[in-house]
Amino acid sequence: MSTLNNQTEQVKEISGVNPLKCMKCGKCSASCPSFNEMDIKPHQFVSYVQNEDIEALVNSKSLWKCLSCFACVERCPRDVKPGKLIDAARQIVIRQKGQDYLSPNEIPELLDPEIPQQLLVSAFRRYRR
Amino acid sequence: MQRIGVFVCHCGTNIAATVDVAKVAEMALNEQGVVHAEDYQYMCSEAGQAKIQAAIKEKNLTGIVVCSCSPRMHETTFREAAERAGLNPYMVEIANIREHCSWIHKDVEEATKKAVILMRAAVAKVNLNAPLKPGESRVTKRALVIGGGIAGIQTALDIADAGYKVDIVEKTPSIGGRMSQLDKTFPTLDCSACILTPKMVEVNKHENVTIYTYSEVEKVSGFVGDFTVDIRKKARSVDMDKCTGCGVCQEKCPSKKTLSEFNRGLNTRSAIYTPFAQAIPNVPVIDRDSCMKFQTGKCGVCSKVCQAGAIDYEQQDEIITEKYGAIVVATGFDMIKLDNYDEYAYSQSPDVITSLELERVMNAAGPTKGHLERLSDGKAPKEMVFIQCVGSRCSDDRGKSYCSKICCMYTAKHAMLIRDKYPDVNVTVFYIDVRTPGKNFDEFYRRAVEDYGVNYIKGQVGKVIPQPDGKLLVRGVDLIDNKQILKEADMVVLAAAIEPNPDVRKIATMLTASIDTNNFLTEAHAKLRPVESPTAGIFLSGVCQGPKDIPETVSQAGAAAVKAIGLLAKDKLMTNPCTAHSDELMCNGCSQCANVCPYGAISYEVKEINDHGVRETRRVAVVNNALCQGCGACTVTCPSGAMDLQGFSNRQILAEVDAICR
Amino acid sequence: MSIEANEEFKPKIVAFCCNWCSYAGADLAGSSRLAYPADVKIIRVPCSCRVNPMFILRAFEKGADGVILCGCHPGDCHYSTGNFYARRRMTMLFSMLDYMGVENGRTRVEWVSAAEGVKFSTTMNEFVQKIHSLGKNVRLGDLRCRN
Amino acid sequence: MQELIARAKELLADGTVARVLGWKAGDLPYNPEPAYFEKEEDFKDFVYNSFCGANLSKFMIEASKLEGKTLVCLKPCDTYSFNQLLSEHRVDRDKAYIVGVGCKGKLDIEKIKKQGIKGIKSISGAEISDEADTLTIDTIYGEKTCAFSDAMLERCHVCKGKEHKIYDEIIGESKETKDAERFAEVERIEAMSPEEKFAFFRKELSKCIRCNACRNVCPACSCRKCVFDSTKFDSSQKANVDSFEEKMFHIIRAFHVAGRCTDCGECSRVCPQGIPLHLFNRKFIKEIDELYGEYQAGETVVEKGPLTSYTFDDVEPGIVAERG
Repeated sequence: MSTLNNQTEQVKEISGVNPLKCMKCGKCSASCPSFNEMDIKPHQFVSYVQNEDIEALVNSKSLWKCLSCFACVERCPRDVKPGKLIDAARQIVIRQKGQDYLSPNEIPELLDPEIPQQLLVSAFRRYRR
Repeated sequence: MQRIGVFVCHCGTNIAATVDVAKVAEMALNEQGVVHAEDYQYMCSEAGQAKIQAAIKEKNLTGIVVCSCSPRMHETTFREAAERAGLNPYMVEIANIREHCSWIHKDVEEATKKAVILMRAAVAKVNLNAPLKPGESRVTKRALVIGGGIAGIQTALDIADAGYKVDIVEKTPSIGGRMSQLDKTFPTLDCSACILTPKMVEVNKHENVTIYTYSEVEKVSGFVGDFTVDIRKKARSVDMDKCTGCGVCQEKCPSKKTLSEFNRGLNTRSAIYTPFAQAIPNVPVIDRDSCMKFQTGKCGVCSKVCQAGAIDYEQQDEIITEKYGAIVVATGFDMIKLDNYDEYAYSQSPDVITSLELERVMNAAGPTKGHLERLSDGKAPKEMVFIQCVGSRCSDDRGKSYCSKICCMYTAKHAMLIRDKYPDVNVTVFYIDVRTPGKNFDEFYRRAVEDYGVNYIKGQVGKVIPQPDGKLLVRGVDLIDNKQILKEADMVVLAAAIEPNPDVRKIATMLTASIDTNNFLTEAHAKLRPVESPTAGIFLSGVCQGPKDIPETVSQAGAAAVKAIGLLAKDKLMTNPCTAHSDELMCNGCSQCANVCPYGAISYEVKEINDHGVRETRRVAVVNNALCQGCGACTVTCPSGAMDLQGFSNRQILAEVDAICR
Repeated sequence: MSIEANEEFKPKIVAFCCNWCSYAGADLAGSSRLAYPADVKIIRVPCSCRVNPMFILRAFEKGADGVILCGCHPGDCHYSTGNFYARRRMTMLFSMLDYMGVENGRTRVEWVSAAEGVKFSTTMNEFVQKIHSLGKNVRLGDLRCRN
Repeated sequence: MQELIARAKELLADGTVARVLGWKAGDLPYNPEPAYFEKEEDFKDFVYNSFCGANLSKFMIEASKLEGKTLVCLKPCDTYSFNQLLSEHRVDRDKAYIVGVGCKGKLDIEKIKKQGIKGIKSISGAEISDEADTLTIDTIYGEKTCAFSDAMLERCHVCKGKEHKIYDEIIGESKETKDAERFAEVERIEAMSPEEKFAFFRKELSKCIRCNACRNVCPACSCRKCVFDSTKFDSSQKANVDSFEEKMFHIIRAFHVAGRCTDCGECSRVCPQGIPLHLFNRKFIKEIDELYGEYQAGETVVEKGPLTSYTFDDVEPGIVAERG
């Protein structure tokens, strides 16, 4: 299995999402509060995973613009949940950097008043296992 | 000792490509009782059947095994062929070596081995088969239609026109159903009432049709050709014979605060009411839950004003018991509840409405007398947004997994009608796909876009946010432009998914008709028997079987009627001879079998039994072969093994088990 | 898959399928070409409630390695209530087999509708795999040896 | 016992009943056997003591076919069986005059013998009227004693209660003798590994000689013709002929009485090989209680038992595998 493929599989596995279930309705993008900040829109995330282009996702701005508000997860009618895919792509980046864990000690200096509280909570949920 | 013939079908290459058919035939000759075996290209063909018949005659066969496709496909074919050659049709067994073997296995050796085992099991069974003779049962020449919407009306009319009696049972006070709530119909835009009302009148007048409105089916027993149904005619509190339908009672009724079901709760009605002006019968009912007379004992205005003296507060529910030969289910649909869709603000703003509510708003007899206006402040809207697929095509538990089928077309209709009547209103439709298969359907949709300037946006709405100024902020996405859209709308219309009438599960259980996970009734065959339930004598008409529009409903209603007529036209029916049979020498009379019989087919008789010369009077089970459908529940419950199922006897099944495990 | 790895063992598996749902589901699996191992042999019964626990015991006694019973989903029985009785009976039988130390993975009940060809096929694949993991059935054939 | 005899004679004399179904003394002091008494003089052999374990309900199937009423002596636990037979229309209530006889626990001679007490000549303390906690046994080797409860049948240790569930009149006092958990043994087996379970049952079942005593005594096994004697399942003939029957007899028998077995314990009492057959039935009772709600067969006359009824939300058979 190629690295590319491997990454796709990883995203699918981490997120538990089957991107083939997507019916391309766009409700995720319609729900997304960060839509305008994103270069790859939430609904496109799904097709990027379908097309196995994780590299582009990993290098996208969107990855870090997602607030993890989970509006898309909540509203997706097909159980595809782009928010989870984004989260999974982040996880891949973190893993590539060899940092599977985020330590609470690192938080204060990373803290930026612009960062929404929810992102922190979400990041913690993900990386503090 | 049986003389068995085994016939192995190639089914072209369907079987022969994976199973060594000649080998199967050759191996068959080693089996007990087998005196003839051959293979042929198409056993079900004329020539194939002729081979079977020739062998039966020449070799004096007493039983045959056909190794072919599923018995669900050709069991009847081969049984009939055997019967024409003078062999009892129940001496035929099928070994399914296509669906259960050649089609799912690739390895020829493995598939052949399995086919041989399946053949052996069938031979083992047929060795124990006994000729069975179907019984006869009579057919009651009367049909019951459950549901008085367009589907039920059409079915009833068609059956009645063919000369058979039909009863319609309708739960609400009037027939007419959903169609009576619609304003205009696609793709011709003719008014719904204009085409429906004449049919309602026709069915009401028809000498062969009896209509029970405000009534429900309470109990069903019996079987195809001979159902017995209890119908509960709920107390109307109005004497149907005396009432002239003048309407004064409704006018004078002081209790006018109940939400109108017909207008989808958008306005109110009196406690004594007919759902709508063209109701049939044009006789009101008293809704006892909201009537002051019934709730407090004080009032009685309707009785005072009724010139005809038709008001009867003492009226009781009435149970009508009637026999029917066929039952057609036409229970229709409702919109799903939108409680789980907070993001569309349906419960927060009166200006977010469903499409069916919009039908009432647009209808001249509706709550706004047909004026398009916001229900919150009565103002004329300038911006309207339609959201498609609300609750349809959902794989989560908030909505329905299926496409509701009618929404694309009615939304195009709504959009077109609004743009036509109010050209200054902007109409935007958020859609996922626009699905318009149907005669003149896509043309209709294109007209909405091209001639009427309806703005179709490929994308969904994520949230509708009611603003302090009463506007609705719609946040959607345009997937083509890849832009998020923020739009202020005055009204939002939701194309909510449709679902089968919630009562249908109860009805299906009474009818022992199968139902799928979405509560749609299951058809006997998805393609070839789409209007019949797998339960004999039960037919399906309209949306109870699956989402469909009016033309489709009407054609299915006609088809269901034809099937029912075909049944009613018969004087006698052959009954399934594979029924349970109790050996009275062994029966304990313990009643366990009757406890599990779903058809009440088992009764007990106290009779004299001669057990090899010993006479004894005792209680034994007796199976009514006309009622027994052959499920076999009793056979397993019976502790002594006195109860056995013909065609699927204990010994036959054990022989199959032994043959497979050999 | 372990099925290829273990070529020696060809389990005998009996599947009782009700005529209305599961047998039709098996037909659908067939017409959809959804493969499952040839070890599975189907016996058609009118309803899951026709299956006497004696049939299952007999299969084991005659050398079956696994027995599976498939019927309509509860509530969808063609005979309206048959599978409810089957469900209780099989629960009792399975619990007794478990109680007697016979591996409880050798028996299974699955509700498969006429539309669930995929489910039929995956169920059979899973079941065959399970039987492979349990190996040959010796216990039920050997419950009362007289030595 | 004298009161019982007196009353029985009275009912016979006034024609209320045509016969009395009770126990008569056997050839040993501890083996009374079921018997009919029709005439006054028959009663010289009548006995009712703590060795009268036999459940007379089943005899009422045949007695129901006889002319006139039969007086039947039923202990509290026997009345469950009678009710169950009534539910199944096997006995005729109108043909029975039920005398609920007192019971303070029934004795198992095997348990006495296991204590090394041999050569028994007579046993005192086993009379119903006795309040003795100890049995005094006169043997050819002299007098021996044994605690009453140590000699009780297994079923009496898990006594269902001293109440008669159906009767026309009650003669004598009853005592609840329960001093153990009904399902303790079943739970002990459940806790074993599959290998241990299998070894346990194989050992027990291997003792079976297919004498059919369990079947013949069981009030639930009252079929006119047993499936094991019928050709309909290819399971006829006696032991050894058909291996199917051989191996599966006890499982199938337990299944046949599941939901109908009142746990009267007669199967284990009569088994000459001492196989604890009640452990099969009690397993089913435990499962039914746990999965479908508490149910005691024979508590009352009912139409449907747990295996001839259902609820929509019943557990799936997979529960057995899931709970491991």
